[in-house]
Amino acid sequence: MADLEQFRSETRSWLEANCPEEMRQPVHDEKDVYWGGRNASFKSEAQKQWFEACVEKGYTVPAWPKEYGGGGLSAAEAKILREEMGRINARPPLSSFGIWMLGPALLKFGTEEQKKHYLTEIARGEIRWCQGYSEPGSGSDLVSMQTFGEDAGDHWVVNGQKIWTSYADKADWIFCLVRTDKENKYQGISFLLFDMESEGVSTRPIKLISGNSPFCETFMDDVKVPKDQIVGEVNRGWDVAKYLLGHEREMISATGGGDRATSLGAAMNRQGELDPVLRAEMALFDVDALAFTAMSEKFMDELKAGKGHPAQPNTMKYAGTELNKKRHELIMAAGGSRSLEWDSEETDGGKPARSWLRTKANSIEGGTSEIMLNVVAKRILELPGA
Amino acid sequence: MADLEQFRSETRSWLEANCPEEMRQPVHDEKDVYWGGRNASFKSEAQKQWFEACVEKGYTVPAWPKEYGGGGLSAAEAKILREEMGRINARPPLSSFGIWMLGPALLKFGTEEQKKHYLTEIARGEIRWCQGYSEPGSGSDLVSMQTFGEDAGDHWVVNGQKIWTSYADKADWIFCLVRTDKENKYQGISFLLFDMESEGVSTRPIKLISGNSPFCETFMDDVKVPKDQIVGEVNRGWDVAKYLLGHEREMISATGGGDRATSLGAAMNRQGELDPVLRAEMALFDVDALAFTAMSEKFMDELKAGKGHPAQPNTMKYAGTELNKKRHELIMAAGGSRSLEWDSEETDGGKPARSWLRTKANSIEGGTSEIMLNVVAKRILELPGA
Amino acid sequence: MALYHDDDQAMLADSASQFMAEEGSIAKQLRHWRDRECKDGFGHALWKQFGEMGFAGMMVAEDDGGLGMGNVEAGIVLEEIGRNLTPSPFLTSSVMAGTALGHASADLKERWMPGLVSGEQVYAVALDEGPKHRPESIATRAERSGNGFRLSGTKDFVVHGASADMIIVAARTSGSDSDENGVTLFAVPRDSGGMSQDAVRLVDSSVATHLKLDGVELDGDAVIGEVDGGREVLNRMLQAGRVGAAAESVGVARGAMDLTVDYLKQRKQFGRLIGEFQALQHRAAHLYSEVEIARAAVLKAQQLLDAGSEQADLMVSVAKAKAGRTAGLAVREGVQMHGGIGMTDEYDIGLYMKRDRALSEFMGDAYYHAGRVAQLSGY
Amino acid sequence: MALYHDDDQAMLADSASQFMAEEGSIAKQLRHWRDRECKDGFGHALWKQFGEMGFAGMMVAEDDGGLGMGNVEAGIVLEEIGRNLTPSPFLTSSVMAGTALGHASADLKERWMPGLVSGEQVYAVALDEGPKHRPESIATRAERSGNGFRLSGTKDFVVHGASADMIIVAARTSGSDSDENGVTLFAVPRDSGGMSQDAVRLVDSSVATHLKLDGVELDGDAVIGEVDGGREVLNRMLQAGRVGAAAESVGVARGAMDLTVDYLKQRKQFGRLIGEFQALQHRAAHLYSEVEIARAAVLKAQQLLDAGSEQADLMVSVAKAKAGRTAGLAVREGVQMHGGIGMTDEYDIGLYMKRDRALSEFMGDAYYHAGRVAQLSGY
Repeated sequence: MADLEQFRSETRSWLEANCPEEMRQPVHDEKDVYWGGRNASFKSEAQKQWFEACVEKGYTVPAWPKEYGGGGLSAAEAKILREEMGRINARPPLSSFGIWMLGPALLKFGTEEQKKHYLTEIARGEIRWCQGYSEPGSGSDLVSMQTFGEDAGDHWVVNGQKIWTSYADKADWIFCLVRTDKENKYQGISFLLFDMESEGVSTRPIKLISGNSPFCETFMDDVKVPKDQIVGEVNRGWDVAKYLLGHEREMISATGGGDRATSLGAAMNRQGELDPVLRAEMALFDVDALAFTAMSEKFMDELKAGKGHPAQPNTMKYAGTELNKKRHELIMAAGGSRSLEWDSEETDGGKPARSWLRTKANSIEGGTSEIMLNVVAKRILELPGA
Repeated sequence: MADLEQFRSETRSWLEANCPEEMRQPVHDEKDVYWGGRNASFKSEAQKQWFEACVEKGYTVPAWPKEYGGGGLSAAEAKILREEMGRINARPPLSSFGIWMLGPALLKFGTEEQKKHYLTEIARGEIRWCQGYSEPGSGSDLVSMQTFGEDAGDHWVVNGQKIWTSYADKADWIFCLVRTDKENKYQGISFLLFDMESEGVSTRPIKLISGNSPFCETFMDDVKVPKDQIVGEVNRGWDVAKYLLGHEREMISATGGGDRATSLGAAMNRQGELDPVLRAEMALFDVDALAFTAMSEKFMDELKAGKGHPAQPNTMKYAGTELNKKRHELIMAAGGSRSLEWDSEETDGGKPARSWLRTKANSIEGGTSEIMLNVVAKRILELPGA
Repeated sequence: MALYHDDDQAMLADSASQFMAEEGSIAKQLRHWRDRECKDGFGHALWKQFGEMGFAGMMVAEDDGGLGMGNVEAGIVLEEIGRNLTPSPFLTSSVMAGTALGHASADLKERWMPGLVSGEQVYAVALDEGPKHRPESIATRAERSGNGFRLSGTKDFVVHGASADMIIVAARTSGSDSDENGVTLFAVPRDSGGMSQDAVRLVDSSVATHLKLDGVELDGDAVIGEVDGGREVLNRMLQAGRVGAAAESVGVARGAMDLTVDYLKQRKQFGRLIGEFQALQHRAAHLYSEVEIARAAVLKAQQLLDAGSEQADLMVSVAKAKAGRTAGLAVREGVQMHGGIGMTDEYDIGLYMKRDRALSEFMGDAYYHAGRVAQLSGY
Repeated sequence: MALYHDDDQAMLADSASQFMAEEGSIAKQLRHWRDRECKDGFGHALWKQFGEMGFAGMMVAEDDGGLGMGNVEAGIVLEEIGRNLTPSPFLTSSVMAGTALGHASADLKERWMPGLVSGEQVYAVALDEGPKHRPESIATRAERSGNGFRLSGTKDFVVHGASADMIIVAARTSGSDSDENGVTLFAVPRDSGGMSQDAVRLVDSSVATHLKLDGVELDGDAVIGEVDGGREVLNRMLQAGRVGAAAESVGVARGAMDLTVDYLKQRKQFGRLIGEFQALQHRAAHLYSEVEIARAAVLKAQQLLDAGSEQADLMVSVAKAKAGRTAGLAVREGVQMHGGIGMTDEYDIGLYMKRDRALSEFMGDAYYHAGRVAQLSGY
């Protein structure tokens, strides 16, 4: 305990010295987030300074081992760092799918060589990763994927198409599920890594209803992938994918609660008196939202303690995303005609409407609500049948 | 049109002369309803007088042909009679499953002899009927019934058990679905009629959560049923049953709307100020309820005109019963602790609570909400699959 | 009156359905104009076709050159507009302004009716004065000035205001903001000095304005109906607008439902059509039930309104609330059941979601109208 | 503090679970007493066992002979009570009266604590003054009379009032009905002259009374806490009662859900277990999710209350509302999924529905508490 208190005071001093004032403000838009990668540029000197200070301490990935560019912090220390960063509203120095997704998979399934190489790149923000899971024909039914990697001796030749690859047009490398055995459904998939600049890779952004294009279609046309660019064993990529999907749901569950933690009605910027029926709907929503916040906290506490049912993240993801959609429906209702505006200055370019539309993906991406309910029915309630 | 106006004024005079003042009040409880039958007795002289006047005119079943004891009225005339009775709040002179259910089946499937015999008995309130459809193992899956009628030459020998036979302990005869062929699922069922005083028939009332026992279990132990006591052909009873089920849903849809026609919030007898959140919930409910009332009206109008999808009664039954359950939830909430009382005088013996519990059966009896949704999905939306 | 369309109405429905599917389709109209960032948010050519078809002036009395039809008939056209997401000034011009002008002087009618009937002119209404619909309270002032009036105030959510040749403005000629009396309606021509508009594109690609009246001078003959007695005409305009928006919402709900049910019959997952999954079947069947209820409620409200019934006001609010909630359910279920592609701009289902949002807000959302139902029911 | 039961609490949960399943089961208690039309609505023998187990006085301070436990621990017992529908005066006596008496004078404690701890006495609370819970307003009057007070007024929904040896009555010693100050709590012995009760059986077979105070004379030492300053103790009693009722509701929800999920695994229709039907699976999974959320909310509220946090009040209302709504969902889904037999008295699921109704109403329903959440959040 004494050690932890010392760590806290050291952390506080270090943050005081290294986190610029400008980096102690909420993230307003996409540009305030530094994603790293080959083509990255800093938005400001302060952003650069803060990133570099963190890289030096390993604080872009505080809990990863030091030898892979991490901070080597214990869980308790990492929590203190989070708390102290939260206290001063410090922005994350680096965001990336490498940190959130590939990293955890490599830590569990990667070879020592891979960890050294890829994790360090991620920690230092050198390579920006994207994810190649879904295909047009395989949404919830992920395992029906068709993208095929043909064995060509020392490499695979990959052909196919991925969809919903986040920021594929800006990413340097992709981690990608590829079928390497057409006979075996689950045990015929491999988890491959390759450079997006490889010959035969092309991307096309997908325009969403929110007007943004954070996702791409990615096409692979005779792409050569060396045999050592695989995580886990050949044809056992589904294990890696499942682990990552679980991790993703856990992450969505654990971190998605940001703005759900507060009372909607209290947080809302209202003009005039609230319609009494809308007020009642908000009150009933706030009961749900505040109760869910307690469940988030309980979930995190149980996770740390190794308690709780392993399928619980599915419940969390279901309830959390459905609530978030409803929250934004109510925000739109409270905002009235003003919140309908699509590109006005007063709405900061249609933020309420675009955010509202964005939330509709919450219950689709990372496993639909329907899939979550299936899993809860089967694995927690142990209901019979297919 | 002139004829109808004349009919209206004649009807008005006839009602004036024949419907006693006492019979022009809302039905307060079960005893205010005359069900007829061998053991029936009138609650009052007025009830008897009104019943007998109606029997004479055929107005217990105004639209049935005169030769079967009906009033022989056209649809337009029957509507006028309904309207005129409604105008003075006249009670129905006779209620019975014979009128609502067996009658329509006999009119469609019965022989001339059967019609003469049974319909006249029903119209004159001489025989009270009950319905033998469900069995303990076959709820929604009606066709899986096990009660078996063995062919013994000039009669069947029936063995088995029925459940949910309404007022079987008070009924004189039963119309009953019996399996007469074990090989054919649908085409192995016959629609039999028999006397509840037949040897081997016994009943046991089922106590419900509302504290009442309107239903029975009915046991058949080597019951002999003469061969002429069948409606429709042997092994084609499912056609009769399906027709009746459709008719039942139509009836529930069409008549169940009684107290739904009014605004809940307006109708409620409230003490003190209404809680604002409860008020909002009531307001949203009233939107649904008043909208549904419009659908009821549209449905009835379309029915009369032969328009509308034949599976529409399933929609009506689903929406109407779910709404009625919600209505009573809100009535209970508005009534607060007073409405929790189970047998106090102030609540007329726990009327709010018992009615509330009674409504829970609405979405089960006559086809569950789940079955209704299945049917709508298949027959109206034409969705694929089992 | 039977609660279904009579033969004439059924014929109208057929022709409106065919016309809108052919000429007013999403590809031809909504996407076309949206992708060109059209300043009007709709096509004038189509609006003239509305005139040729007789739709534009359908609610205008026959004496004034129209077809003298009612809210039921306008609702038929609006339901088809909703199904096809057809952008047009029909609701603000033909239904709302048309209803109000029906109560105007002969001079005003002469000035504005021909352009409406022919579809050559576009009219808008300026009622809201904040982000939520609260027409009980009107703060915009109209002071006597010479023979006429001088209008000052601001209005929001003036749909098609930027394209409008004339805007009907509700202003206060006496009393305080929330007084029942003292309201007057004005037909304000687009070029009136002192009127300025700030156009904003909305989520559904329509264009509305924030309107500013900075001492707008109007002749006395710009008054629709009676000075200080405009509340009644305003209410009629509101009722027509509300039940019209409700009819369009039912169309949006049906369009979204149809798209979705079709998708359930095509999309395969886990080796089965997703329409085979019972959970989706039940949700689709529930949605169907809600849509049928909303349709009936809207038709009932239209009939009551056309019959001049006292119950019309209550039923109009029921219809607007129910249709809005139902369309909301339809588009949410639609997007969710479409899965990932439902989030893409390429598929139409998202367009239904956007239109529903704007339409539900227009002339009062479901919360507002549920509150009105409670009030009108005495609780 | 981690948001799950610590080791001691987990042990308590085990023993409470075992005790309630064995001694407090539906067959042994609820049905037993109900079918005998017991005037108390619960069994005194079981209540003494609560005393022997240490449950009855678990919230009483160790100095006063109890276990000095908090709302988390009481909630553990209440959740098991809820799961088994065990009728007992635990919530009114141990939790509510126990909380209030903790703030009483040494004399009052000496008089009432031993009987509570041993389970030999039963206490009730008289707060509501109409069919809905509105403790902000208290009309019952207590006027100075000699050294003591004279109470007049009526109270409703006094659960276990008919069996109570002492009833805690909230009365007004000054100010007007809805004043924050001027409230005083009294410990009124059962045999007090001028107090009469009209006992009514409720839907869940418990017995409550309408209580009449017709000039009830009490000594000054019957006052719990300060004269005119009873609001704070009242609030503590309310919070304990609300979060306790919420915990019991979670138990009811779990009990109903477990029964139903079991049934889904046994009942066959159309040749399949009904638990195979996806529509029912999704509804069951949704219910599970709601129950988990309600449990977490209740535990959070209990912890905040035990820690004396300022956020406790808000979270207690969240917990009461969420638990009530969840239990309501659980019993409605339970009865519906049981089908016809769910309507019979023979099956237990209907008993859960009845208990939920009474419990949700007790100490304020979900609508009341949602309104409080809005108020406490400043809107």
